Amino acid sequence: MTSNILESRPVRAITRDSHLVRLLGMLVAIVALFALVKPESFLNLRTWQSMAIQFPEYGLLALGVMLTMMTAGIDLSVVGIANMTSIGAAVLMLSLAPEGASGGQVALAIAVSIAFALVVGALAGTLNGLLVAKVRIPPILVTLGTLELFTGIAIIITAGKPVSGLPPAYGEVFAGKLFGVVPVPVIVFAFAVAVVGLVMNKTAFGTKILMLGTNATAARLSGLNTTGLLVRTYLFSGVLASLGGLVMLANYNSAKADYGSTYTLLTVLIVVLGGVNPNGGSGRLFGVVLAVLILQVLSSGLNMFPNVSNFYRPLIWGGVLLAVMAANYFSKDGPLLRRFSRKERSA
Amino acid sequence: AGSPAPSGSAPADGDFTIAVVPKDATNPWFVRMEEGVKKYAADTGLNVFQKGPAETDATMQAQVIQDLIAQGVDAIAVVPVDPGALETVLKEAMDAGIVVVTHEGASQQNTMYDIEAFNNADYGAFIMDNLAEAMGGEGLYTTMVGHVTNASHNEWADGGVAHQAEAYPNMTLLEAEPRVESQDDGEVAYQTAKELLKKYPDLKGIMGTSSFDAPGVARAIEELGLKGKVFTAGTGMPAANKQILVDGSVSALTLWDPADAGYAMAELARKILAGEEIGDTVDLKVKGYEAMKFAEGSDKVLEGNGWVVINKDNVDSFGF
Amino acid sequence: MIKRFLARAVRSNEFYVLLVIVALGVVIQVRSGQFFTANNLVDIANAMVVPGLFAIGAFLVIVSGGIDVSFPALASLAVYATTRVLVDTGYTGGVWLPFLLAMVLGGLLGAFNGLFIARLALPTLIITLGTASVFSGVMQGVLNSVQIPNIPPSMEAFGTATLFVARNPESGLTSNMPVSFLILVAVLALAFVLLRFTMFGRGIYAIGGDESAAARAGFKVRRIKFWLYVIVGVIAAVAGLIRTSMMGQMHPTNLLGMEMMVIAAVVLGGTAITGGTGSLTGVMLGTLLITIVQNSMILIGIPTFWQGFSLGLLIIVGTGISAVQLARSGNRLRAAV
Amino acid sequence: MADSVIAVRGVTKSFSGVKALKGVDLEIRPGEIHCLAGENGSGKSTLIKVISGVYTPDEGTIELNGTAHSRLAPIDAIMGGVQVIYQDFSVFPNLSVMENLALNTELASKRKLVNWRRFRRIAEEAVAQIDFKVDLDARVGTLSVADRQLVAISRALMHDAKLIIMDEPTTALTKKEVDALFRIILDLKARGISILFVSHKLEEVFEISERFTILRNGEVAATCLPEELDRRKFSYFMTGREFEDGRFTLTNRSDEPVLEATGLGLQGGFEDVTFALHGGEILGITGLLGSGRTELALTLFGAFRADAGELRIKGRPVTFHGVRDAVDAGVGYVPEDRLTEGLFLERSIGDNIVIAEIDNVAVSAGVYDDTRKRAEADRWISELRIAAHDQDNAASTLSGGNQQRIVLAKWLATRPDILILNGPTVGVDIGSKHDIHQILQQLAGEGIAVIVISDDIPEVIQNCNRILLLKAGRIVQELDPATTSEAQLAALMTSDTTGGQQ
Ligand SMILES: Nc1ncnc2c1ncn2[C@@H]1O[C@H](COP(=O)(O)OP(=O)(O)OP(=O)(O)O)[C@@H](O)[C@H]1O
Ligand SMILES: Nc1ncnc2c1ncn2[C@@H]1O[C@H](COP(=O)(O)OP(=O)(O)OP(=O)(O)O)[C@@H](O)[C@H]1O
Ligand SMILES: [Mg+2]
Ligand SMILES: [Mg+2]
Repeated sequence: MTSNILESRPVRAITRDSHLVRLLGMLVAIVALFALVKPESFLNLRTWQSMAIQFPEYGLLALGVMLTMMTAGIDLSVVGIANMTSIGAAVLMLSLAPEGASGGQVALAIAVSIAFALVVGALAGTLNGLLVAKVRIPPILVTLGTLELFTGIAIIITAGKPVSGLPPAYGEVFAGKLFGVVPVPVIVFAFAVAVVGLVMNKTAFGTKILMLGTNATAARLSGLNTTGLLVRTYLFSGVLASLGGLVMLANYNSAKADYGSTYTLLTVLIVVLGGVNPNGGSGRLFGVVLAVLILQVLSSGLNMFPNVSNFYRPLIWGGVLLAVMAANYFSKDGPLLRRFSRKERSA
Repeated sequence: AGSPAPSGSAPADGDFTIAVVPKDATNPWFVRMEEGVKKYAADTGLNVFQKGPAETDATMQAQVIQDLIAQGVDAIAVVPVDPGALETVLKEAMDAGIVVVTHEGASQQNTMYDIEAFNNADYGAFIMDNLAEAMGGEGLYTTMVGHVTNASHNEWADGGVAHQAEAYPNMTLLEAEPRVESQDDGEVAYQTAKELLKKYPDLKGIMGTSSFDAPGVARAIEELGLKGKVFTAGTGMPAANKQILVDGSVSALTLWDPADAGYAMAELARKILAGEEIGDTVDLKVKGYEAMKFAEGSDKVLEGNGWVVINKDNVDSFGF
Repeated sequence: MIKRFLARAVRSNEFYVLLVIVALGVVIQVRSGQFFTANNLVDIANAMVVPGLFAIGAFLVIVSGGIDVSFPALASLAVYATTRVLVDTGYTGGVWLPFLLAMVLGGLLGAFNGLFIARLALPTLIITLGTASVFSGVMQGVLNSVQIPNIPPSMEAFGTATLFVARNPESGLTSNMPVSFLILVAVLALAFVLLRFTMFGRGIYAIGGDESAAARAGFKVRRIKFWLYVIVGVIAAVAGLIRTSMMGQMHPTNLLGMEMMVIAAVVLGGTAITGGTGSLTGVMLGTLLITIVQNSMILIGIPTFWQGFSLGLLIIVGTGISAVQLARSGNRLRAAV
Repeated sequence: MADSVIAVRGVTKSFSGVKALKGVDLEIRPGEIHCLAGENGSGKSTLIKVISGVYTPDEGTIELNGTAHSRLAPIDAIMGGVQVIYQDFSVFPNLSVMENLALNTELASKRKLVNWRRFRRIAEEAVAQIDFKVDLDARVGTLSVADRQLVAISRALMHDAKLIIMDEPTTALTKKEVDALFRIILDLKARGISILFVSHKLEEVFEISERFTILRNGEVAATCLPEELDRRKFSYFMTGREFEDGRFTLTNRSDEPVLEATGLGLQGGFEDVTFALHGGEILGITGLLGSGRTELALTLFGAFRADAGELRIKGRPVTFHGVRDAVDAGVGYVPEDRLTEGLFLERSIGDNIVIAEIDNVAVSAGVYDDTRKRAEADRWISELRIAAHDQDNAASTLSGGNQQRIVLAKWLATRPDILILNGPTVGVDIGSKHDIHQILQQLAGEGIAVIVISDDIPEVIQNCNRILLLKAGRIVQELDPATTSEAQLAALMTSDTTGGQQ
């Protein structure tokens, strides 16, 4: 039975990928380290809940960045989309369910606002996709521009002020805990991972975007609708970003134009640590999820040491990134060597 | 709900763990605050420490607090980057039995008490007084904030504008650009001021809020050859601004000593933990905070009178 | 002859960037009457010094086929350490020492980048993301960086040193052309000579064109990459030192976050993000355009709240125009396939 | 004076377990034209890299001008007069011709500074050696493949070369260009320069070579003179098997044409192209590089939109708005350059095979059936006898011939009515070439309409039932292979000099 599982295709795919094995080893090692050094705080349900509230925010954004990077692009605008959509949702929610609204009205307002946020996220992503695929502006420029654009729209709507005073029901549901134990954000994240995983592994779309990222000319000459694929990829990223925005909206019970401004580079860091090649065509969802977890455990672990300033955080993150990549590189049998061996200019 | 973690099971013996969470720490402001926090730890022998996010970012700050809750500290004293963003996490902290106090967070709902070194509107009014004095009480002016998303800066600026409307009828706010942004960056403050002064030749004053504003504006005034014609005022640390005060580019800056605020926050948290009553005129054992008063209509916001003016005469007397 | 030159110009990216700049200048002039004034132009030159230097460094890396996002962190660390040491020792000597120290440190940090990049055949974006984090982590964590209010007097003097003063006869406003502008010009000239007249420089282009072909041709690819990052580190440190000197204070985080805008400027100027092609002229035009936009929002009369939006729009429209034009004049097969 | 320029003795080289070379001996005499032959993956490129110092052999020695080395650095090889013209030519597409020509020389003389006047002088000297006319200021990326190769040759000649190694130099060249290249080779030989060259094209190999070394599975299968060889023996040494090349016979021609082009034209590509194609036919389209053949193929495949004329498929007029439309109409296209246009090298073999019809292995709503997908891929792997251990391996792990079969499988999987192949056997060894030809004939036998675009003259004559000759974008003649000899066709192709390069 167990041997069957171990030999099953997905498990084999993971164990064959030495980068994933290394990330997994790293995660286990740092969890073990913190558990040994600070058992009383680290092995505490509250710590894990706290982590489960935190990482879904940037984890969701990283999923979108991952998808775009697989097509040899990048999405720097995710934070802008998240803030713009969560502000839109918050404003809508407040106008549909002003204080004192009935329960039903509130429920409806919340549902409509969530749908609105997702649609706006999809539209924003579509704009990115069209600019990349149709106008053929390099993705890094497109999304840098739209990051400014979306953040700008968020500022215009709010005059830079937070939008708060949401119906408490929203936060109770989305920042609450299922059965009082499992934080809802992590459930949202797990749901998104499942959807992305399904799309990547079970649908033609997933295969196609990896193929597109590998060789755009061959993709076009194989009859793939490359424009449509790119647009849908950025659209997908936009929807995931708006989901991230909705989680932030719940976590902070407010929305603001500059929430999570440090997430932009963080998500890129996570995605490359997860083993996605910035030149497109390869990478695994599981690696990105592991990278998200590693960074979260590291940062929560560090917060348990009052004397270690948070300024060491980037140092440690950067160090981890360099160490993992160097380890991959020097283990010659690792498939990563080949993974990255394509010339950089083919970006 | 949860219980306040292992060490918090019987905190009444006075062995408290108090964490102070600033907005960030490169800003000399919070470095200075940490001095107060350390002094408090030394004075009382309690486990009091400062732990902030690596960058001024509301989400990062919330995460630091999340982790502190998980560790079961007894009290958290926060200088919120953005009060709105912290409501959820601070509520969680209080639900977990942790004492929460804030500083510069008058609008914070989920806090037991908020300490203000002063009233934000009053503080803004006071900066305006400084500016008006320099401008001779007349002329066109505008306001500069670190970010349009920064709540306190905007409150100060609003307070300043309101005060001007009342007290300085001969001054007018620049309608076309009533509020500009320095992005908490001295270089941007400088470039923005240059642009303003080019476009609006009648502009006579810029009211700064962030500690980067006035020095940057002063640089622009100096370069454009407008010294003595255009003025600025704002917040700033003495040592960082000694030169512009001495050479007269800026006549006066305002500040409160963040070390004192850090000390006061820790003391307030300890008092709550020890079960002491908090009421009007509570004494937080540091100058300017000896007789805190509730703000009008609030039973949460405690205001002191902790701001000071620095000018070229007293700039050397602070030691920071 | 002229026709050929024009035909060539119309196919170049630089031409469109120049058009956009001119158009923008006219708009600003119409809106504020202040664009084509001596002191405004000097102000723009002044604002361009630091981004311009960074852009030269970023350009060198992009031409070689890489992407460097670590230069602001590198510059911050090098200059912070320099300033800290000099201030703590009460240094009162000439400005050469701060420059020397910062450049040496910048070179060392660049060598750190270079070692990784020359040694590991990994995308440079990955490596420099890592080293950028390490650099800012070292500055903020290990060195415990704080704002340094007073810098050595010679740095301060250098920061305020003026080449000439431009005076607007109408408003009487004066703007100073900083001496550091000469450094931008000098670095630009050096970069030009390096790229055009040294085998090292041709090697950078060759590697960006085809790395394995470069190795086969006899270029010492690893060595070139290593020294390239050292040079870029030195240029970044110079830029950082200039910024600190001109501000008269050391703000450790002042430069962080500039990388994307600088890279945008380089690409806007027609440098292929995939490496191998691009010109310094384009880089300067791209930087100029972004600098003008960032420093003319008030002149145009864009309300504060609309500034981010406008900047984003401009990046998209600016890059869109050249992308569309290039596709139109470019290779047909490529456009079709 | 040594009687060999270079002598390789007992060289062994393995890559993580795979033995690429097993005790190989090779000797090249001054001024000889030596051909290195072998199937894809037999170790030719590896051997070349050992000689040029790129790889260090695990065992054995390399004797260069009489001195034995157990390891050779690239610079030693260059100093010893060994020059390699790689398959991709190793040129810099982003730099000018002048610079491409001069850089190596300048690097070899350890110059640190660039003197553009000297660059130009070196470049002029370089092109003068083979009388190569080219704009020295043009970017190499804009040159035709043949010109790029001439750049590489001119460059190699600059180094007092004693031995020039060419790895498949004729792959991307048309007949006329090959002839030009051979004239150059003979000229070099006359100057006492030895040539070692790799090719899969038999007729060329016999035309020019003076001695052969044939590799099979990393071992020398034979070293001999041309007199001792004929085609059959040659193929046998290479592949270890014997086969008969069968001529194509039309057996299953449909009554109605499946594809009709009337007055088809594309600005800058071709004009007034009219022909009809029936099911079961193999139509050859031949012409020199720049004759518009690739543009025509891409237009039939929807990648270009024709500016003039009409296209009918099964009698119905069609307008393709993109490749997808063409694929949906039953057209498949095997591109010219499989590496950059056909394959997804880093992706799995299975994905490469199913990509064009991936939407058809879907069960519902875009979710596809992995089992079906894998079965489909496995089916084609066995049908086309692709030597793949595991369809999960990357396509890059296969040799050229097998990679070409993957591209073919991709289109066969879509069950096309019309299959267009642009250079179907470029760079493919004779074993695989034979197999691919068999497959094409079999497909036609099943009623598929096949278009083979190729300038490999024996290939079109042997495999087509009709040949269209394309020159400067126009169809100038239709030929019947049964009544046309290879020599006739070759003469027709190159007869009009204006039909040359653009
Ligand atoms: N760098 C490498 N790593 C691992 N295996 C290699 C490497 N290079 C070659 N091989 C293996 O060595 C064998 C010989 O390869 P080589 O490239 O020399 O063949 P070739 O005769 O040049 O083929 P082709 O005709 O396709 O060019 C092949 O089995 C190949 O898989
Ligand atoms: N780095 C490598 N790792 C593993 N195998 C390799 C590597 N490089 C080349 N090979 C293998 O070497 C063999 C021949 O390689 P090569 O690139 O010379 O052939 P090709 O280009 O595929 O075919 P041809 O040259 O005939 O067109 C192939 O099987 C290829 O997969
Ligand atoms: Mg080979
Ligand atoms: Mg080969």
